[in-house]
Amino acid sequence: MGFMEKFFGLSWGIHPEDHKRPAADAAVRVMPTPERLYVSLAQHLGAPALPAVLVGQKVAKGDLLANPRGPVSAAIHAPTSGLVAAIGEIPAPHPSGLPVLAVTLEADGQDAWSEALAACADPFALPPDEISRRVAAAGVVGMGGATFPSALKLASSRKAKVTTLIVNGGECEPYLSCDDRLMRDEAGAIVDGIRLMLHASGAKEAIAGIEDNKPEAIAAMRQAAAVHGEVRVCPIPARYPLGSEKQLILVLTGKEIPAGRLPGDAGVVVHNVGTAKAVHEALRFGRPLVSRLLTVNGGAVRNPGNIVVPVGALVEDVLAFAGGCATEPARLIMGGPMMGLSLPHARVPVVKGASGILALAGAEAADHREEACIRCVSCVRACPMGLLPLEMARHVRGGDLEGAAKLGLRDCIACGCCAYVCPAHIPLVQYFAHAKGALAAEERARARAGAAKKLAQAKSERLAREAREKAELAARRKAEREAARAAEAASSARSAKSAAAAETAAEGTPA
Amino acid sequence: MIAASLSLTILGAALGLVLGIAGRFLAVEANARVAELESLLPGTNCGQCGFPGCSGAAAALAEGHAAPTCCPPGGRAVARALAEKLGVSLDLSGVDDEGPKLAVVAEDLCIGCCRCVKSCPTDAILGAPKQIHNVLREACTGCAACVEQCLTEAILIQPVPVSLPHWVMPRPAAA
Amino acid sequence: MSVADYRAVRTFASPHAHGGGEIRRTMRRVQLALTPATLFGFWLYGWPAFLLWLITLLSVLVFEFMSLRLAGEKDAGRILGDGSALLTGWLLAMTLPPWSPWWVGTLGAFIAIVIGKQVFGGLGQNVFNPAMVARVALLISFPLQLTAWVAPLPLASLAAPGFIEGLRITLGQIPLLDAMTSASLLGFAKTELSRGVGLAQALAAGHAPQLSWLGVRAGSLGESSALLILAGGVFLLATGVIRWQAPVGVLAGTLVPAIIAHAFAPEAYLDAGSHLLSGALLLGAFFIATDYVTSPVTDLGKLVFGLGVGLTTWVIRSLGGYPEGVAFAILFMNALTPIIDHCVKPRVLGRTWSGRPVSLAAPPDARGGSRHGA
Amino acid sequence: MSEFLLLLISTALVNNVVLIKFLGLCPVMGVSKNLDSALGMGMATTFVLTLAAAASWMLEHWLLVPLRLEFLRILSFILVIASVVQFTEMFIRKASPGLYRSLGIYLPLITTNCAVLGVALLNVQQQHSFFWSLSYAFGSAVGFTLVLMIFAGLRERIALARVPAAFSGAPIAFIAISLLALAFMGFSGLNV
Repeated sequence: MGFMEKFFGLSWGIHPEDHKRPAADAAVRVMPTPERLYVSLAQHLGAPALPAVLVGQKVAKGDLLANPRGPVSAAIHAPTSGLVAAIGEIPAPHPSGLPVLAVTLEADGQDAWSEALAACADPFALPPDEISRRVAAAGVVGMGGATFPSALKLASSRKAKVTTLIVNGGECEPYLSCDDRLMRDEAGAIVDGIRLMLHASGAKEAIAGIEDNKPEAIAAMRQAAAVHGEVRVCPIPARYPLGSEKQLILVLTGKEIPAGRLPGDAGVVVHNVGTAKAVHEALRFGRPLVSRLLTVNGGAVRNPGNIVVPVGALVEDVLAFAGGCATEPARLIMGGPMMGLSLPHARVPVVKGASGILALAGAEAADHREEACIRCVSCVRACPMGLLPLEMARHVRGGDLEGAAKLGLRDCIACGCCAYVCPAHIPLVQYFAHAKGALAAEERARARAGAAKKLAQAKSERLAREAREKAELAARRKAEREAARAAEAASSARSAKSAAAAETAAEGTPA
Repeated sequence: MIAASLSLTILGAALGLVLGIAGRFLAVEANARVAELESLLPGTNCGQCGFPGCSGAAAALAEGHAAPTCCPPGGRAVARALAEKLGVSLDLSGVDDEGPKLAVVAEDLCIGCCRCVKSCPTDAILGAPKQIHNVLREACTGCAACVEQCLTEAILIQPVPVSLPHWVMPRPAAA
Repeated sequence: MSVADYRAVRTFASPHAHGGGEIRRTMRRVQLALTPATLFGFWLYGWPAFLLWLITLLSVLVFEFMSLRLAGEKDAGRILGDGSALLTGWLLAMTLPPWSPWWVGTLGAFIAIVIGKQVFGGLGQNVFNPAMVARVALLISFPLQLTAWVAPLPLASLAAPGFIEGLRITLGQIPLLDAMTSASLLGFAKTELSRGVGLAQALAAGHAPQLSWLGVRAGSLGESSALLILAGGVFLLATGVIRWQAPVGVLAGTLVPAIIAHAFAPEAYLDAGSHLLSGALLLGAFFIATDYVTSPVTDLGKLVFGLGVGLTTWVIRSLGGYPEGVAFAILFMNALTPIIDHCVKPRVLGRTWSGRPVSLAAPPDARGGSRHGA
Repeated sequence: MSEFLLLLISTALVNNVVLIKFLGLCPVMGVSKNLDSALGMGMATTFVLTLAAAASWMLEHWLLVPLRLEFLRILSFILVIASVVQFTEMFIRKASPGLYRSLGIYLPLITTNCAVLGVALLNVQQQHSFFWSLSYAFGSAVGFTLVLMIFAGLRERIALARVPAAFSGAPIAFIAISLLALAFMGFSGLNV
């Protein structure tokens, strides 16, 4: 295989300790629905969904809670049956701890599926657009963490005439094993989902890239895909960040996606194995995405493993179900240790994109106590994008955000390789995240200023127009007045004349 | 003596002639710069810089009477753009840019006099006589032109509240 | 234990894992790699060499500590522990004549740490290699002391100074006798050439210092044993502390012109072996040109940097006024490093070398193979 | 040809106009904040230096010497240099407004750049022929540009370094250029 040599010719990426094993081998547990669920309305990339229920309304499991708003958005469904207790702000599963709008569900304990769900015996008979529509109706989003609405991706890949569907079974983040577990346990469902996505996107073949540290998953997927020629399982070397879209495409197809373009432009589209499973569920059983398999792991967790969790369950409850914590966690993370979000506290809800909940014990959690950069260029060698992290951080540190942008800040995928290898413990990703945020804020300010300038111009034009109109009006009035006066004068003159005439006449008449 | 003065005079005259001709051919019109500078300013004519409107500020900048940091609503972004256009180095330490600002009407104080509505350069204040006025978030630039107009001091300039998509990761604390 | 009490103490940015690399470990490894050549130097030049080394290292630590304190650093002790200052002092000591008086080491330490490093802001902020700054400043200020080489007097030999005598030499109480001093090969060749004596005749005359890989010859404290320095360099390469580009560049940059020039005019130009085995070329190639802080960031840049150092060294040695040019060459290329970094950047994935997005039509191999350059 | 090359190396590296002769320090300190404007300044100075050397040679040999007006040398040289600089300024302003702005006050100040007058006077003093004068001026200008570029690169790095407050700005720039001069001293005595 040509791409293998190409891969080994490259030197980017890192080999972190994976910490996957005890958790990956444990059987999947299903978490019972907790009493209250907090279903966030911003669980996907794009605009938050618009609530479609009222407080006090009774819903069944799988009923629509919120409609997508705008072109990039996704529907949200009830993870269990019960009562809508509130629609309001709750802390978001995000480092900032800022509020997010959410629907609070009070579970009735029945967990009864909605009657309205339509199963489909032969979804391959459906036209591709119908499949995309149903996937959209089921609120499926990318399960790898990016949470891009999947239906949109399927429809646009059809438009872009995509030929290859890449299924991401890389799961290169340490600690996480939910995709591994899913592939081992439900390879058949995944392969079915892949074939449905092939049908919907119009791609000819599917390549499932699975890292070679998951031999069981590779075997299971190979077995499930054996009867379907269009689905190929392709082991890839275990290396972080191979699960990243651009890197995965490069390794599997040798194609390099141009900066600022989408994989679709190169005839490729990437979906996660979890998404394939969700598509399968949506099409075969009409079931929307209301729960997900996630990994609970980390040194502080007493009983690590993979758990099926309803969307909206609190992290606190999930950890408690997993057996609680053996020690005080030093850090709570949603997602993997490389790119996951640190949580402000445990009372935040699980969202569709949460691939893991990690409670790291003291020694595991990297504490970036920054020392001076010695320019050892470990970060340059680790960077999968070919950037110069040390130079970018130096510019951000010095306040020169534009300089950092010129060095390629916008190409950074925030994979964290640089900060992972940095011997000076510099929080490089934090520098970049800060700079990206600050640049975006500047961009917004510029757009705002442009809009304000237009408004100000509009106002001054309006004022000028009003003044002109007023002047014109005044002039017209004046003209009218004068005309009136002139007329009056004329008439008065006339009347005076006539009066005079009358007078003279009167005078003429003998008194 | 005569040779000395004569030769220097001729030399000077000749060089002056050459430069005069070159100046004719290589002339650059100066007015374009004022327009360029004005296009970088917010254009709201709020007057916080102390010059008569943004065009006045642009003229002052072009003549070097104003510093690139003269525009408070523009913040660092405008200051940087101006400095780049002017080709001067910039000391941003004097600019207090606490992020975008917004005018907020205190509803219990507003008497609905409509004075602020007229003063707003971007028509961002909605209101009818005798009714509580409201500020359109999207259109308000936080220029504070309305604050002085208000008789009851009901208008406050506040930072735009941070929302989740607009959150900026804090800079790492200095080592 | 409940996680309900958990509160993040601050905003943690990803990644939440770390590979465990440490600056001090890197510094330790370099020091370890220097050890064999240093011990050999002690044996070769006796107690004065050891005392000079000790004084230089102690001075370096004192100056570093004082500078950090003056800069308002509260945790100066911890920063001192990263070993970077120690390494600077060590490298400086390696390049000094072994019987130099104590003040050469102390003054050198002051120049290296204070002027070469701390005024720029400390570790990682300097643009010139501190040890080389000190070495060059000393050479220009005190040419006599800095070229007073001694013939090797191994510790075991009868003529070797004892500890007390060594101490007195280092303290400057015993002036170096002419009989003890000996020219380094490069210095000798330069003097002979300037006297109009051809090299073949000069080197055949018998009083030329002998060259061997083992390095029993006159020279600086740590530069004499080519074999041990090479071993240290290979150790650093094997542990991944340094990359091959800079050392190979330096060696190629000096040896290739040396071979060519020697082939055309053996009378006027030394052969490649003399260039390699005499002076600080190997030390410079493996330990100084590979300094992270003052060399370019990309592999291609490091190669260019190395070639520049090598070529400049050869030019200064063969054509210039100084017999040895490694230190000057390194300072010169240090100065060029920002420009090299400006010109040589890695290719960003999805972009061409010039920074535009790649086109989809061309296959990736047509755009120049591996992403990280040479 | 090879003589010309040797002269170039000797004037650019060995007898560098800035680091060894200490001429033209004002623009070196002033226009070395970033690489692009340093390159622009270097090119402008190269142009002025070469042209002024040619003009002053003609002035010296065709006017001052025949008329025995050597005492007017400095005066008339300054006159010529000033006109060349004025011309360059007009040209740059027209051709590259961005460069014109980034060079700022330092562009007209090339007039008082002692390297320009110094090289013209050295040419006279050392009785160079016309082409030798040109080459000498060009070599010096290349050396000037080289130092300006190197120094600009260094300053771009130092600008973002954590230099202690007492040393930031001009002090650290002077320290850096002194260390650069140390490096250039290695070329002294280069036999070319």
